[in-house]
Amino acid sequence: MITGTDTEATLARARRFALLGKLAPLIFLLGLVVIFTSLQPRFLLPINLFNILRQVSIFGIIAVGMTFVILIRGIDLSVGSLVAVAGLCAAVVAKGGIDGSFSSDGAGWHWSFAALAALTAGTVAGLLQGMAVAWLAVPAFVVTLGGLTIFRGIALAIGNGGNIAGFSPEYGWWGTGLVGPVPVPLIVFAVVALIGYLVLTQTRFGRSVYAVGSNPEAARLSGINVNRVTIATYGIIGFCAGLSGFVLSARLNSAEAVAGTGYELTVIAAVVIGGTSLHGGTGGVIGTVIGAILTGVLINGLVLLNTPPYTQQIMIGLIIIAAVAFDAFIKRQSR
Amino acid sequence: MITGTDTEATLARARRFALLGKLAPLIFLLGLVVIFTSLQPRFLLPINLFNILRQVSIFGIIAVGMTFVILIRGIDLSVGSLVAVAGLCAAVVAKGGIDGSFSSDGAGWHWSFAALAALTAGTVAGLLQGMAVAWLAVPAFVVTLGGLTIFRGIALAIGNGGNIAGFSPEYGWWGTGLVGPVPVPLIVFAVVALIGYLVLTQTRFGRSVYAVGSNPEAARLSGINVNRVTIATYGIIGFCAGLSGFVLSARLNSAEAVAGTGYELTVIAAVVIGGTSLHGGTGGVIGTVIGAILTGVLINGLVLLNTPPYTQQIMIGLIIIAAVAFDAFIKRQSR
Amino acid sequence: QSEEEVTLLVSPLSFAFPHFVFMVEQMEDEAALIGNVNIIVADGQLSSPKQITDIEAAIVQGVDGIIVAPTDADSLAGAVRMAIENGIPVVTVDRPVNGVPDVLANVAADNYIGAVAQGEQVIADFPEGATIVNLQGIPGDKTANDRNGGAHEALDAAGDSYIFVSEQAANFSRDEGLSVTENILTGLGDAPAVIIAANDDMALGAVQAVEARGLTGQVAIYGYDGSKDALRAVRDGTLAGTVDQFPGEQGRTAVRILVDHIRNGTVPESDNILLAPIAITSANLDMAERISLIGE
Amino acid sequence: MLDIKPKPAKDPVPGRDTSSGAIVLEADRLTKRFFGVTVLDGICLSLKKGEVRALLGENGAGKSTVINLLSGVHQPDGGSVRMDGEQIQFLSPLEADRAGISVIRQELSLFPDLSVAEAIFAGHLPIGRFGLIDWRHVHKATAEALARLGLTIDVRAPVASLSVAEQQMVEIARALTRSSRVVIMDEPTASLSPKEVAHLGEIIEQLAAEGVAILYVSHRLDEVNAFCKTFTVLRDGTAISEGLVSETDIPSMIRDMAGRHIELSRAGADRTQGEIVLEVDGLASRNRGRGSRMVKNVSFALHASEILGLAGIVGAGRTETARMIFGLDPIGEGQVVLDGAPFEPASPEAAMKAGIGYVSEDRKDLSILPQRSVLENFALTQPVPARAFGRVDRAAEGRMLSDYVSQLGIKMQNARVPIATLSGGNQQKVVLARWIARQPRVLIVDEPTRGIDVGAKEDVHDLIRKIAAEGVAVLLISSDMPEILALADRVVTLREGKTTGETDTHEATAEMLMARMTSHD
Ligand SMILES: Nc1ncnc2c1ncn2[C@@H]1O[C@H](COP(=O)(O)OP(=O)(O)OP(=O)(O)O)[C@@H](O)[C@H]1O
Ligand SMILES: Nc1ncnc2c1ncn2[C@@H]1O[C@H](COP(=O)(O)OP(=O)(O)OP(=O)(O)O)[C@@H](O)[C@H]1O
Ligand SMILES: [Mg+2]
Ligand SMILES: [Mg+2]
Repeated sequence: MITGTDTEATLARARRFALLGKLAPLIFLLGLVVIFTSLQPRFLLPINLFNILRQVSIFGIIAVGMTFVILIRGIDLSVGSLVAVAGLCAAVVAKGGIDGSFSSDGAGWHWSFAALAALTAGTVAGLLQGMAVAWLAVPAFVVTLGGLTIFRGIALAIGNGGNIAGFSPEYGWWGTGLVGPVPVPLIVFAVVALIGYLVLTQTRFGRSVYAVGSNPEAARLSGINVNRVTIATYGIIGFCAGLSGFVLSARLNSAEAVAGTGYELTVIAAVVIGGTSLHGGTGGVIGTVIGAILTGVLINGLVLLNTPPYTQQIMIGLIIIAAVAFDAFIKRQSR
Repeated sequence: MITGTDTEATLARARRFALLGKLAPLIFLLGLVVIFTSLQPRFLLPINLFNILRQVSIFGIIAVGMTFVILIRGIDLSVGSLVAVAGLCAAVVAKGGIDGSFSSDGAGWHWSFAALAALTAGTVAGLLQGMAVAWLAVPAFVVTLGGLTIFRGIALAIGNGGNIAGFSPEYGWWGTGLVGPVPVPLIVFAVVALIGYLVLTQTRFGRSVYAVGSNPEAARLSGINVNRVTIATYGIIGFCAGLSGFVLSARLNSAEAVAGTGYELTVIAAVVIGGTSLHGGTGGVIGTVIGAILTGVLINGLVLLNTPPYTQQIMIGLIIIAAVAFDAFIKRQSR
Repeated sequence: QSEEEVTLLVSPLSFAFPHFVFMVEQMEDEAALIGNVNIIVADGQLSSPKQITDIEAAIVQGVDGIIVAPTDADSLAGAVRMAIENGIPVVTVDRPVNGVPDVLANVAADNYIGAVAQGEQVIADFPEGATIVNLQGIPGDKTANDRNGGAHEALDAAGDSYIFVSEQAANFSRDEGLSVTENILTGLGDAPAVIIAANDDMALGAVQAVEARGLTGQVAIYGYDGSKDALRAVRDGTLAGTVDQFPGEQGRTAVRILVDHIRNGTVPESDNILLAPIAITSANLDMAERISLIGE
Repeated sequence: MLDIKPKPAKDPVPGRDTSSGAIVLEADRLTKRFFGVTVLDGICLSLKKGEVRALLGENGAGKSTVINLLSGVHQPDGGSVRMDGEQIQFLSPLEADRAGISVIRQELSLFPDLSVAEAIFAGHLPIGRFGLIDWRHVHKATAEALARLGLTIDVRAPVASLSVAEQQMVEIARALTRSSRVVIMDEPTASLSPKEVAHLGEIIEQLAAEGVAILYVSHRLDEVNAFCKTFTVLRDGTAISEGLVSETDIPSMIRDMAGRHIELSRAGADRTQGEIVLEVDGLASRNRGRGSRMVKNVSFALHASEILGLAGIVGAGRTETARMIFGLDPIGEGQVVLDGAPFEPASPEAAMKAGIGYVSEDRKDLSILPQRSVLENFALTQPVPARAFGRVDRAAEGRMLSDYVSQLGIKMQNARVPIATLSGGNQQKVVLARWIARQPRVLIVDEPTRGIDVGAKEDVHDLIRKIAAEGVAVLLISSDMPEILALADRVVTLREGKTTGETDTHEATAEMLMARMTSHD
């Protein structure tokens, strides 16, 4: 309660502190950039920065969706497998069938149909998982752990274990094209992040996401349809995974059944590093973008510094823990 | 409240329902056994049952520890990597050094020192992670995700990407020996499960585990040292992972750097299938044992039925979701 | 002969397979032999995007040459092309990348051909036909697919008397090789005559399962890779055979070609140097690359 | 203290409300069972336009359950709900909400991470241009609603930073912004002090005048007398009586609720005050990031065998003072002296070792382990020593618990059921018992009878007097003025984090204390 003795100054100070709490991931990111640059000046070359951002885009797109899911206290472990399924669906459409079984002279469809197939596959799979979470009352961890296995199995079945490669240049543009100096995947990521940000902060649905994550029972009692919000949220991450699968297949010029393996953990790490709480209710897309970039910078920087492979794994683990510990520390101080 | 109209009969009915809720995983398991047996009568051969139980033991030992961790609302994703580190530590001791760098004529140490090395490695790693969770206030998901990467890196570094193989028969006994018809790993699992059960249900520490998981703030206000309980719990799962790593290396007669990959998800699935809630505070070791066996039966049964690998993945995912959905359904009904 | 310093990026598809660990060790050894050659290694972690990331970073770093064992023949084309466009010569090992004709050379011992050799060894050992259990690698993994395909090609062509009674994935791990084999043996009732595995670890797991069932000597088990453990097992008779595709030689050749090109502009006579993988049994054990490492 | 005016009887037919309004909401023979146990048995209840009806009953009588049935949280096992004469079934709170019923729940159900404004508008955020949220309106309307309640909180502050009482006010404000036809309040004043209660009274009057039907649940019968026109009493899941408030009196309401006669405000037992045990001198909380410090200068001394009341309005800093003494929050300035030696506990564990106990005001979030059994909840403070190997002594715990069950009249099926299935008041009794059983030397009780019915309140008071007589020093924090006056030997008043006076209770009057709690000098 603000009593009479509180001046505007103390309030302003409180706000500044809260801001600092939000900035923690950014500060950590900048620190990392400074260290890497001082050890290897080439790190800051524009080509390297664009490399990093292009690499980040693929899982960054999913991380935006994961932000929604984690905000409602959910989790999605199936995204990696979904990336593979979506990529293969797109590939099948683009090639007019599974390689070999159809004519291989490229009697396929336009890339837009391929993209649509990927997005549909992702969204439908996401919605199905959302329904299982909402209606069967199975914890999201279990549903999407099942999904991880199921969708990988489906991806393997579609591609018969292999990959489908060789798309039209227009298709490939989505993964390798440039607009000016800016890679196309980065633009896709930026658009997805912007939409995600607006939805979360400015719409009723977005605020319901926060309410459900903050206190699901209270949300129910306030007349929020918790099940619908839950299902929609998993639909969103499914859509994002589908989009990411399409862009990845375009970038690789190949849709692999093993694509996206392990993405779930990278993506969740990015979201959490960005300050979104696994307990739901706090966080947002801006943090996630920073978290995703931080993850990308880390991987790129360690390679540039010639860190031996095993050491790299150890360092990545330690730095991720340090990033989140730093965030937690700053937040505690600024409370 | 008991009003005059309630008879002893309705009360008894209520109790029966509550019991049914506890039995749901067991019922599901029995259903699965019946189906597999009807499709492939060899399923029920004693040798097959012992096969299943021997296979289950390795990750079942960890699942007991995971029960503690999940009961306090934690999670441990690092167990798979810890299994590898522990196995390699044991192997290094048993061989008296890393293969090649030391004399290969077996100037190693007694198996008991090897076992001690594995247990120590696991426990220390677990305690360290517990401290990060408790003191740095980093979410367990992040700490152990970091651990997953860090410990795998360490395992690869110890084994230089490969394995260390060939132990004494006494060492090997822990993985392949029999006491009567009963495999030794199964006995180890049974002992671990029994101790886990007694600790959770009969001791003050066990009660604290439930209290911390049910409401950490209330536990703290009642004088429970929440940090200490947290750290101890991660120490316990580390110990279990170390033990499992030792037994696995004995069973394979080889400690591999890639051992235990993906165990974390199998183990968590077993615990959750067994009815322990990811929100902490409810569940226990009996359920976990059933959940672990269910997982083992599933994998074994599908192989016995000669299900194609891709289909197998899809089926495993679906059945795990179904098992937890069944549990949730029964629990809702019995309310 | 110029002695300018040369830095190479080596990017194997995974550092968790002894096959590639050995290959890289041999490369480092060769580099030391040549002199003034630095080798940087990056772990592909079985992921195409990760490997692309590593190659892109190496381009930024300005390495002199790249040796890559691609996770996938199609996916890495873009990154390899980019390297070449930036004037960095690339040699592929283990398998080629598709659609980039400017690659300096491909030094490989084809997994598919190696698996054909594995299958043919089975046919040679069991001319009357056999019941076969097939332990596959990680589903969807390129190596696993090739090895599975090659074995099938040889054995399927050999007639109806070669019957695959069970095919299961055991993910290249000894742990799963053991437990999956246990399960299969129970399910089959009659023990199979042959177990083929897509790597040595799974084969060694199968050996243990067979031993535990008291079937030692009744089931012939074939691995793949020619690892130290496998060669010992072949020597001891517990393993019927394995396949050597000479990772060390591949690695050494790749380093030689690349360094030669960077220092002297030499272009190799052929841009596709294929080593023929061979099946190793107790009869030709001395032909295995790692035979000197197994001791007595 | 409330100004309670007796209402003129204007209704000739006893027990029937004949005010002109039409019946808005009606419960017809509602029956509800949990685990096969009948909790409600054929309850009938009606609410007319502009009517304010009190729903009374002991803890566990079924009041909250009636509300849950009327608002779609639970489905009845028998009977029906009618709205405007038409039978209606609310399958979810959403449907009830749409039909114009808003509920202030007994247990706080707010959104800790959201801002005050958002928490108030959750689920009903107004949409402006482009389908985006109209934040200006949200903040303005929130400020207005809070002002109506006499509250000045930063509408952008996160709910988690508010005290329990402030959160309670936010809950009330939430119901007010809805312009509902029916407002149901389940113990809205349980943690409010007289000032806020008076505000609420005005608002209820206003709403009723606007034609809103109100169902009001409270254990504070003076409020019922002041705010309500009609009443219904529940006992053991059945409606035992109903009628006009003006035609009954508090003792007979109590008799209906309890089914027996209860003597109120028995005189305090004779105690001889002992040595000073705990002394607080110039205590101030640490200045943290947001806002200014809440406790600025608090001093008092607490003797053995004494009950010291700590009075103050919402946000005065009583809870924070207790938290510092108990090692939950760091001490900023000043000191706590225990047995003559400076004392700064690092944790509740340390405070407990020194013989201090603390019953929190926040039952749901800080006291109970919801899924665990009553026995485990009771034994949480480890009142019984462990046996060898740290084994718990369940038998001894069970015996100890059953003593308190009979002393405090705790209603439950057995000690193995999860505590969350007990009614709010009974949960509170278990929590109290947990601390008393530890036999601390200093016991801080923060709103100890929050949500406890009249009869049980007397039992709790007796128990507190009894332990004080046994030598325990009790620090009583309560917003319930009659409780302080009835129980405490001395009263210390706080305002805005500062001690503003100290008096013997014999010499204190409610007016005088209120003045010290509120006036700016
Ligand atoms: N979800 C539930 N499961 C089982 N029993 C329940 C549940 N909710 C309420 N009960 C039981 O129903 C009875 C009535 O509880 P209710 O909460 O309606 O009482 P109340 O009159 O509101 O009491 P109080 O004044 O303490 O709030 C109690 O005996 C309680 O134990
Ligand atoms: N964690 C916190 N962060 C910021 N402010 C807080 C926090 N906890 C409490 N406050 C503020 O401290 C003030 C004092 O709260 P406290 O709970 O001590 O008051 P109280 O006298 O016990 O009154 P109440 O009846 O509200 O419990 C309140 O204005 C509250 O907003
Ligand atoms: Mg109630
Ligand atoms: Mg208070």
